[in-house]
Amino acid sequence: MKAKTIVALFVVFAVAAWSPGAWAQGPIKLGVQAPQTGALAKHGQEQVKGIRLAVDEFQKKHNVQVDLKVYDDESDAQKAAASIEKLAGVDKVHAVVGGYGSHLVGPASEAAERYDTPYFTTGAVDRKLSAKKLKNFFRLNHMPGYAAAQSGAIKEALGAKKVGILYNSLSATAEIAQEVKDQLTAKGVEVPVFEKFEKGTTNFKPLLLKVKDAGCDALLVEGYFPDYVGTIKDAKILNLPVKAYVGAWGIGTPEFVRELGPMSEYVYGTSIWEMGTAPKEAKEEEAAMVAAYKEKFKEEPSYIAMLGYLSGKYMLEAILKGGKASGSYSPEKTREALRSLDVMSPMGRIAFDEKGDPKYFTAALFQTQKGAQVVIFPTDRKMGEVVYPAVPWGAK
Amino acid sequence: MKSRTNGEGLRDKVAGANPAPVTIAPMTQPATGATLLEARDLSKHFGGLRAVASISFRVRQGEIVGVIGPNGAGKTTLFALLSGFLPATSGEVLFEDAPILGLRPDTLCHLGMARTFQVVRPFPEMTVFENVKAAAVFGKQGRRSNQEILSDVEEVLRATGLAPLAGQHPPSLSLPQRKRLEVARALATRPKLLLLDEVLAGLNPKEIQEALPFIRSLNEKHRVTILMIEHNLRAIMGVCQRILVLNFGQLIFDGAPSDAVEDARVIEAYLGGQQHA
Amino acid sequence: MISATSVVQSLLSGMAEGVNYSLYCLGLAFVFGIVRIINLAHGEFLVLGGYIAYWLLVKWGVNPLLALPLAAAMAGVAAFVSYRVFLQRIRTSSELNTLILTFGLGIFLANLYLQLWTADIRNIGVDWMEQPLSFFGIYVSVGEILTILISLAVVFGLYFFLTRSRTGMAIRVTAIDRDAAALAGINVERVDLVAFTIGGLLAGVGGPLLGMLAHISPGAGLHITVKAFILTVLAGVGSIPGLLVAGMILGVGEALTVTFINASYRELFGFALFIAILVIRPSGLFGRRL
Amino acid sequence: MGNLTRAFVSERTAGCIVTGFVLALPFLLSFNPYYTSVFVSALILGAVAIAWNLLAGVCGQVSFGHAAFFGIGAYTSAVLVTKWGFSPYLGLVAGGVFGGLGSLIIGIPAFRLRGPYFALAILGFAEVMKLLALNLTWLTEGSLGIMNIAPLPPLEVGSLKIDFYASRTTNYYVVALLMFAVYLVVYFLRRSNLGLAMSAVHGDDETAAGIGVNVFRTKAIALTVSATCTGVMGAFYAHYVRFLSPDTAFDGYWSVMPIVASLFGGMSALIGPMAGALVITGLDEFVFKRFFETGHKLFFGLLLAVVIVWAPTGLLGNRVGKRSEGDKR
Repeated sequence: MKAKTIVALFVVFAVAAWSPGAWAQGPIKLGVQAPQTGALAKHGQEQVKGIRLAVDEFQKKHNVQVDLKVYDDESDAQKAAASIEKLAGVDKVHAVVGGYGSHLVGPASEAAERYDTPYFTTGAVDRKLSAKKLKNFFRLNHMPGYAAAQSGAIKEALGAKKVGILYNSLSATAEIAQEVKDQLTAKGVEVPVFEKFEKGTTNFKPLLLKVKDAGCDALLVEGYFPDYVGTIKDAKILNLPVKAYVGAWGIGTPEFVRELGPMSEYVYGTSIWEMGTAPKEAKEEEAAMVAAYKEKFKEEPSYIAMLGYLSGKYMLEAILKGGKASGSYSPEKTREALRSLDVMSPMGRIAFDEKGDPKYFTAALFQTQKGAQVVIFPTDRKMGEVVYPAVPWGAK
Repeated sequence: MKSRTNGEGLRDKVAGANPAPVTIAPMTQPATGATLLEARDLSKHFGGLRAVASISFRVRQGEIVGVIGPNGAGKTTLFALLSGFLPATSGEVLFEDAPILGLRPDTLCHLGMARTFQVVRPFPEMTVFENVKAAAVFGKQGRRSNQEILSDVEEVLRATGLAPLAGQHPPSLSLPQRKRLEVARALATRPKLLLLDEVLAGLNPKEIQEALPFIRSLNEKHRVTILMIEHNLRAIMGVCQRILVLNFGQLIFDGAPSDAVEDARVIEAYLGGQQHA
Repeated sequence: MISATSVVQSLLSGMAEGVNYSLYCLGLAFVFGIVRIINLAHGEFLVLGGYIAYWLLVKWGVNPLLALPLAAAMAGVAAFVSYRVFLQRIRTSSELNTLILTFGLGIFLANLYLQLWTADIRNIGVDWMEQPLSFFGIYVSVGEILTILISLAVVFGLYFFLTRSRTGMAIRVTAIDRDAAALAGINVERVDLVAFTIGGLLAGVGGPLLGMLAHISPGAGLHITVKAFILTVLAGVGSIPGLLVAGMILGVGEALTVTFINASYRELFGFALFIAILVIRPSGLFGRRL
Repeated sequence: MGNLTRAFVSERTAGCIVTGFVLALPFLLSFNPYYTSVFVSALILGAVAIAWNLLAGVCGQVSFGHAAFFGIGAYTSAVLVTKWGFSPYLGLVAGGVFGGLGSLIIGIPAFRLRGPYFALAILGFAEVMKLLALNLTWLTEGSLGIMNIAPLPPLEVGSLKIDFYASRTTNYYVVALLMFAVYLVVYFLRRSNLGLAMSAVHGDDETAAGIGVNVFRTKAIALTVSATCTGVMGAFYAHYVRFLSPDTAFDGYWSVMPIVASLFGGMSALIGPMAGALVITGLDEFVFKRFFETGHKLFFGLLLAVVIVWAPTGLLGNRVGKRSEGDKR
């Protein structure tokens, strides 16, 4: 009896000593630095929505409380770095997710490194970011994956001979434009028109006329939403005789289809994820995320939201895993957990190399058909047949 | 540059301040009657309007010359041309026998020409003291010690009766005080030639009575040559040795004040001007 | 390499863009010329007009002929309220203060739109307006022709309002000589209010057109304000027909820069022209008073 | 002389208060790195605002384009340090020199313009510089921007090593030092004869010319000194944020916010712009952001409008400005 009691007490103590050890770590503190106001507000807001969803799910699943701190970097580099100071230096978060725009993520990731805080971004594709080999830097997507999808599809799926590239002078679009041009030229595709325009351009006709006069088969616009709207509207007026219209990112989204209506049809775009593009292994996860997102925010998730969601999810899992293994949420363990990650996600296989770049990241090229994104490249993720030649302004 | 002390304090009668030794302009040359300023065929057109039409005259050293004429006769334009504030359309201006057209106002000031504005233009955010000090510092080229500058400023302030107001800002001064500040500032640049643009306008008869001896004293004691625009004919008769009469941009009379009132063209200009007005 | 048709087409597109530029900046130029306020919230009034039109046209399917005046009216109301609540109280202080005030107002409005209507980019797409027409190999759309007509109508409407109507005369007299106008019995305070409100109305007309030709977003205003600035100086303060010419010079210059040189020098052209005009002819190309 | 010294007494008092506050601030914030870094930005802004106010408040020439000089300074230092291996400390100096030289390029043609036209010419210049930074890719890396700009190298004073990479507090004190240097330059310049000439030009440039002031030279000196100080701050920014793109270096923020800070704090006092920068930053950070995660800018805009209506001469303008006037009476 006594022995039993002692054993029982011992067990209780042991449990108390061990399991509250895990509990004693208290809630996981996750920081988010993302633009909520300013030029990039739109993307930052979607990103945060995805992250919030991930936090909800994680809390339910593991019954671990997550303290989420969201700081607006106001689309400003100084504020981005300052947000990290606040998250890592004051709130002592265990890790940071978010970040949109290479010019904001650059200073922010530097700051995170100073505080030895894992930093996981989904909105910065600039090569120079990982070239610094920061040990706390991780990202889900990077530039070469986008460029490969575009150049590959243009050469193989469309078979275009001449391509006109127009690109926004902003950092990410300028970089991808250069990369795609190099890849295309290497594949023997001509790029007679390669021009940079300023953000805020509204009259695209003179540029499009150059594409027309050069006799391009495909028009590739490396830009952002307003640039697609402008080029497509002007191309329609000019009845631009190209066979395909390819955009970089942020094209073919639900918002895009909503705003452009029939003129969103047949556009190609690179995507990391669109509804239905998840590999077999992750179909379930995809459906669950979309359903939960719709439930929570009353709208369809964009790929930015999905990326935010995934970054939040993997980061939290990594913190927890690292914490479980060692008994405390240390940055080192979190990094280890992230580096050992190798999973199939709705956006494909995810694992990181030593620079924090995603090892298996390739974007897919889709075509908008009847308002839906149909992946047409790479062939192994293909969802349907390409409609070629076809341009949005030809649609009725 | 050396300054000379003048024992007399005539201007103190105007200012009503304590008599004191005064240092103002240097007298590089005595009033020999040599030509100080000469205009030759000076013209200024604004579009089709000939504001100043081919005017020629001389001002000799030591003179007080008045410029009169009906409104719009071109008096102020003439001043602006002489002092470099407006470019002339044609003609020539010589100051101490050197051509000065096209020189900037600050260069002219350094050469020894200072002007006042019809509508007073003090620096509103600077005190009276600073207003005058700025003129003392920049009116002449070459470095001078702070001591020299300050004593100059204090002399000018005392001479113009502004000493008690040194710490005030111009907006708080009365009009006669501001007019005096305008003159004080011009004086502090230690000019050889002073262009006064209606310094008496807006003053009451008593104030004018006080101002006239002051102007005369500038001329007599400090040998500053004066060219002054004035509306008040009585004042100008009393103080000027010679007058120029302008009408429609033309010089219609150049001679002694007493002759002017007899001159047919001058009478016609004033009466005619009134009839059309 | 560049075909003659393309050069003509590019030229035309520049002219069309230029006419719209004139409309976008009309309100700012007008207010600057009359009330002497550089309204840094001008772009935000324009964007407000755009959002109102977006809701009416796209969401509720209201007839454009009704939606456009309504959008303009709302922007006019916003300008009226801004003036009565804020600007009126500091008319006597320095020009700089009105600048900061309108700048603050602009920030406030842009962020208000962000809160009200999210950061989404909106496109006012009306199908029949987007249909292209072809003349001898040159393409234009119905919407382009329409926006040009509206722009011209507004510019000339304003011109005739200022030169023919009683209120217009009062406004012009006030612009030329405030004190004289007050002496002549004109209530200059009221003229300021009216002029500022008209400035808002004019901006409000531009918004829907911007939404049709390009797109609108909460932060789109600042860019418009800067462009409007350039044009106002280019044209010369107070010259309303001059704005049309200046707009066209800018629009055509930008288009031809792209056609013959490179798209990256498009903006540079505008600013270089701006500085050159300022330095060579500070009163602008048509720097006469109204 | 007595009049002049007396005129500055209350300015000096205000200066002492602000100085004390700036020095004590990191302690008040208990070295919280976030707040410290927020106030590093505030002090950069404050220094630029003081420099801007030399041109506008003292000499009467309002500029809408100080971003031009800020960006030139930032890029000069960044390029020299990253491409040619200069010391960042030398970069600060070079940033100032080039900022000053750049100002002459636009100043010489623009000085004959008056009021808003001068202001707009500088604005145009800022845009041109930004577009050049965007297009001169061989020098500036174009829109990709310059990353990994070296921080200020650590200073070793005896056994004490002052590090500028990790510590925000050292950066704070460096920027405070720079700001006070800018303040002292402006302070002594205003007290000198040149300052007298600037005040005269501010009052009425024609009359100033009439009393022998070389108006062009006076304006040129005011602009060059103002731009040099701004350029130094730009160079510091480059090494502090360690990333530069045309959009951030030539951001309209650097043109507009110095004006806002100056007006907010009061242009009649030299320390006013500095105080304005601190107050604006403090309010935005400690008040508005507390209540609204995303909508805080809205209050910021409204606050600007309200303060301008309520106190058109700025926060310190009413006190320091008026007091010093009273002193002189």
